[in-house]
Amino acid sequence: MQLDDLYREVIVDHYNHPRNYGKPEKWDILVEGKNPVCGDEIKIYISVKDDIVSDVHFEGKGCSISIASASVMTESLIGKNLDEAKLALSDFNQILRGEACERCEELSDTAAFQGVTKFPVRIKCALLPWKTIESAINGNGKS
Amino acid sequence: MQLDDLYREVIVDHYNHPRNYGKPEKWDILVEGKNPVCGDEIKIYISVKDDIVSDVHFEGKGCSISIASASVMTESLIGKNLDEAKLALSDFNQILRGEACERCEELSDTAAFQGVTKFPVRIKCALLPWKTIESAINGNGKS
Amino acid sequence: MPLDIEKIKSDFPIFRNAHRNNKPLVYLDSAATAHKPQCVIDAESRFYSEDYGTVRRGIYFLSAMATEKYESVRKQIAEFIQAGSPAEIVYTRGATESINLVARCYGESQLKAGDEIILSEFEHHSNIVPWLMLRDRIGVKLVYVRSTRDWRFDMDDYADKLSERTKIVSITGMSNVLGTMPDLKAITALAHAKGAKVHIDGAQLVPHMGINVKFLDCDFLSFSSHKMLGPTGVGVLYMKRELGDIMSPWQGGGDMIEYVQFDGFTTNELPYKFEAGTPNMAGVIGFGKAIEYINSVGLINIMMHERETTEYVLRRMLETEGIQLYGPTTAENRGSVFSFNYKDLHSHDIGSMLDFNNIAIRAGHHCAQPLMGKLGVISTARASFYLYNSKEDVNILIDALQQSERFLKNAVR
Amino acid sequence: MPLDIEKIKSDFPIFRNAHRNNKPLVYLDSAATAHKPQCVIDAESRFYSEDYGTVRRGIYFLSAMATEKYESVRKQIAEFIQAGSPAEIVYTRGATESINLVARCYGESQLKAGDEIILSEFEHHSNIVPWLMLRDRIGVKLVYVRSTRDWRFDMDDYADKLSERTKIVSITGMSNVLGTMPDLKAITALAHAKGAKVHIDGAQLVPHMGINVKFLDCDFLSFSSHKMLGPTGVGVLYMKRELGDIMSPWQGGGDMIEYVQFDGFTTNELPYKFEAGTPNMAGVIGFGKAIEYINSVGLINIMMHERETTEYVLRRMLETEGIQLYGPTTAENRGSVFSFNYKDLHSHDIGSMLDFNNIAIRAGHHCAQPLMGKLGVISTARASFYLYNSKEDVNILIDALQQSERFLKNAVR
Ligand SMILES: Cc1ncc(COP(=O)(O)O)c(C=O)c1O
Ligand SMILES: Cc1ncc(COP(=O)(O)O)c(C=O)c1O
Repeated sequence: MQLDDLYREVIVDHYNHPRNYGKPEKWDILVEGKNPVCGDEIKIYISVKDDIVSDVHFEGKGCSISIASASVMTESLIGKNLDEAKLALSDFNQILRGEACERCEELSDTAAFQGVTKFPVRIKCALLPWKTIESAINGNGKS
Repeated sequence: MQLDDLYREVIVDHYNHPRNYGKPEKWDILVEGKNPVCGDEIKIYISVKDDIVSDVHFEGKGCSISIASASVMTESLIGKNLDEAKLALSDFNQILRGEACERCEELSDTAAFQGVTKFPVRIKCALLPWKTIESAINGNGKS
Repeated sequence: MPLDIEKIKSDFPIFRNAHRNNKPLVYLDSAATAHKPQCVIDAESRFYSEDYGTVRRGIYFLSAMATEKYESVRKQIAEFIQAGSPAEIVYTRGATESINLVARCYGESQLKAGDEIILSEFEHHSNIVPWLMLRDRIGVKLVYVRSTRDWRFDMDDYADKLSERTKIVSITGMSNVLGTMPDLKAITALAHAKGAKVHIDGAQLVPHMGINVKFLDCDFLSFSSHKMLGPTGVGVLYMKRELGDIMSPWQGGGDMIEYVQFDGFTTNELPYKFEAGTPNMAGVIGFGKAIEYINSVGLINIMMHERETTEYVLRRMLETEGIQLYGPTTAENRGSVFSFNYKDLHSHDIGSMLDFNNIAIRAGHHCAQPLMGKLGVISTARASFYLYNSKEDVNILIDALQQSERFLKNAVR
Repeated sequence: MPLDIEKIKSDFPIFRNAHRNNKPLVYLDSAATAHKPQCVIDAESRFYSEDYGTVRRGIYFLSAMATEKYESVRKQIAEFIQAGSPAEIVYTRGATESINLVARCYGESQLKAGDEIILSEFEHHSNIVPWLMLRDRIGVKLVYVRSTRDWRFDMDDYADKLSERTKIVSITGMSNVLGTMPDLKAITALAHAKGAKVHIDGAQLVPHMGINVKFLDCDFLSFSSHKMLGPTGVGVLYMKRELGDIMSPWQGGGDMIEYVQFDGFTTNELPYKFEAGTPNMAGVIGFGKAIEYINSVGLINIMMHERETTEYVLRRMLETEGIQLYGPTTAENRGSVFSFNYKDLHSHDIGSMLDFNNIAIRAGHHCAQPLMGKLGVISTARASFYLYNSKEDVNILIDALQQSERFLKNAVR
């Protein structure tokens, strides 16, 4: 077990330079999530155009893993239609359960989170953004 | 540790032939005691004349140790005045605490209970009659 | 497969160590508590020596490992009793705490004055007093199902007493005094037909027969680790998930909460909602090993062995003059626990006499005073058997009994 | 006498066994749970292997021996905290259960709507949530004493808030987040002058400083075995005898009763009134050994060692650029537990980075969410020390912290 397993280069990069961070001027759906164990909080702003996720931004407090995970998530979802987004979500859950994932080559930034599975306490950190957006993808967000 | 320590000849004798057993025709004080752990029950009938314990009888259900203890107690108390009875009570408590007792030679039947101290669960059995009569000696019995 | 008792005994260090007066230990009090195989003892020591850390809270290796082990036992337990999910398994101190939890957290939040709770006359104090306390607080009514004349659970009486007012039926799976095993499947089905919930006191049943909560469809189940080869201070409450959700929380404190503010709190998800404070981690891990050991011997083999023991004990006790046996006299639906008296000896004297032969039995009311009243005695002697007991143990018991009476009665004559 | 840390470490097998990546374990989470010396581990194993039997109930040798050992630990505990009698010592699962017991059994039976309970802002969830639950049930009011700006207990604010309405004051002896130690003697005296009872949450205090309940004259005291070198699943509630007598019982079941009938029961004498069901016998016996170990090292030596450690940690933390320490910055009336953050790293990242160096610290809200709010953070890292920690451990911590930041921040730049 190596520290590098947890802090892959990709993760450290996204943590130090989070993509799509901050509150956008407008959005269609806002979802919020919390992790009571460490007090982390996240807000995710989603825009949808013609059934395509046209934009995702996020704000919040969190550890490197949850920030990086959110950052990677925004990049991975933008441009996807609803079905593709659902697929990405289930892929990520699969990776975090430590299961093999066929599409992982394609999702290279997402795949970097594989190492997190060796650190059970941190899995929740990585999942927070994805758990939070789940309701929006299933249509329960408030706009 | 020998079984004989618990079942001294004196004890077995008193158990098989309890002295002063049964309800007398009249009495001055009646006290009742119970041991919730084993369900044992005892009734003690006491007569007092000119500040002397003139008679003690008992009835009840109990194991050999508590029956023998009650039997020995009746014999030991009859004829004593109040102060002597209190002394006998404290002697018995002393013996059951496993402490040395100067007067033990005199109280030979009482002293047979020394062996009970090696069997902590049975101490309560031996003490039941004496605990029960305590209140009467202190003047709280109902007549 | 018949059990190799010598082999099994050798797994339990107590049988090597507890000789007295040159006599090996004949342990006939497993209904009170069971002895531990070496692997259980070692599991606890190893946990403390190599892997110890707090569960659920820490971010470091020891804590993560401890959490994993601790939670994996929950899965083991769920499988052992066929629960739907580990979330339905709550760790407690023992069966007693489990029953109190149901009475408090389900009883207080879901029942109201006038509602009825059905118990049997066989119940252990731990399955009576919590309900009496609930009655004293909210005014429910306790109704007791009679026993039949051959000391079975009276199904007709139960059917009569069951009504729309019945909200909880709480019944022992096996009497710790008489060995009686009520028909839990039928009891549960009848209760459900009236809309009542069913709690099973599995303290005696589960160690000896296991249980299948899915098959029975019971709503709650309580049992203790220490009676099934595991460490002390650990018990289980199984509850159906949807019931756990509506119940009020048990104790307040760390881990059972989601958020706490100075003026309010929200509860954690199941099963943590009912687990406040640092738990008995080492005990739980040892309990996992105990279940593993039972599985490796094979529950079915244990059951068959105890069935044989039961038949043998019944035969010997019924044929021995002077033994007064209480409880069912046939082995059907009966556990290997036997209450008896011998001639006119007091149970305490029997206990002490046998103890001198290094035979450990129980004497007293067995935490079932109301049942003693029904039996018309103030106390009984009780011998109970488990996987490590042989037929030879039965013979030693009966022989020693007969000697005892001679000793106590003839000594001075 | 200064402690020989190498010698002490060698008493704890975990330090021999938990090396990782060739690095020895630096355990800085004793405020969560402490490790166990070999003698404690052995005491439990030996009990199971040689002397195991149920307590209080059996008439045979093993049971009598077990009872004697189990009850002798009660005497040891009474002496350790200077209680008047073993009857004032109730065994629980841990501090959390102890506090719940007070809130339920004293709170529900003696308090009424409108009565006030005073807590501090430093309290652990386990000393908040039980009182919130009591409030929700009977309508008492919770009042929190502020902390001063240097994170001490604000005596003035306390004196202001204390009134005839105050019925219970429940205060931690040592904050598990900040190390703050309120003046318990003064707090108790003031409370008693108003007729309020005082409960001390000694979970952190007792393992490190001991306590003298006679001197303090507090009414209740809670603490846990597992934080003071003992087994998991054992705790203590000390209560003044006359309070124990008027409180309602806790759980119902075996041993807490005197008589049970189908329609009522009477309770046993203290302390058994509060101890239903088969207890954690092995845990209690191990706890006795832990107290023996602490006594043999000498509580005063442990205190002096921790005082030195505290001074050293404070110096190092305050001089190290980027460490933000929360809590008192002087060693007076302060325990050796230190919450901090480092630069802009999240506490979880600090925890993981240190874990890679086999340094175990805690990260999160430490079961004190309300206090986190006061500190204005969502979480902190926390290092806590005990008798087996050396100054070298402090140096390793600070060095590793500094490396961590370089790793996480510079890795990609
Ligand atoms: C039938 C029954 N129920 C409940 C209990 C209580 O179990 P425990 O003492 O482990 O809490 C026992 C054992 O004493 C029992 O035999
Ligand atoms: C101050 C304080 N109170 C109470 C507790 C609860 O102790 P336990 O988890 O052992 O019940 C703790 C420890 O977690 C604590 O630090």
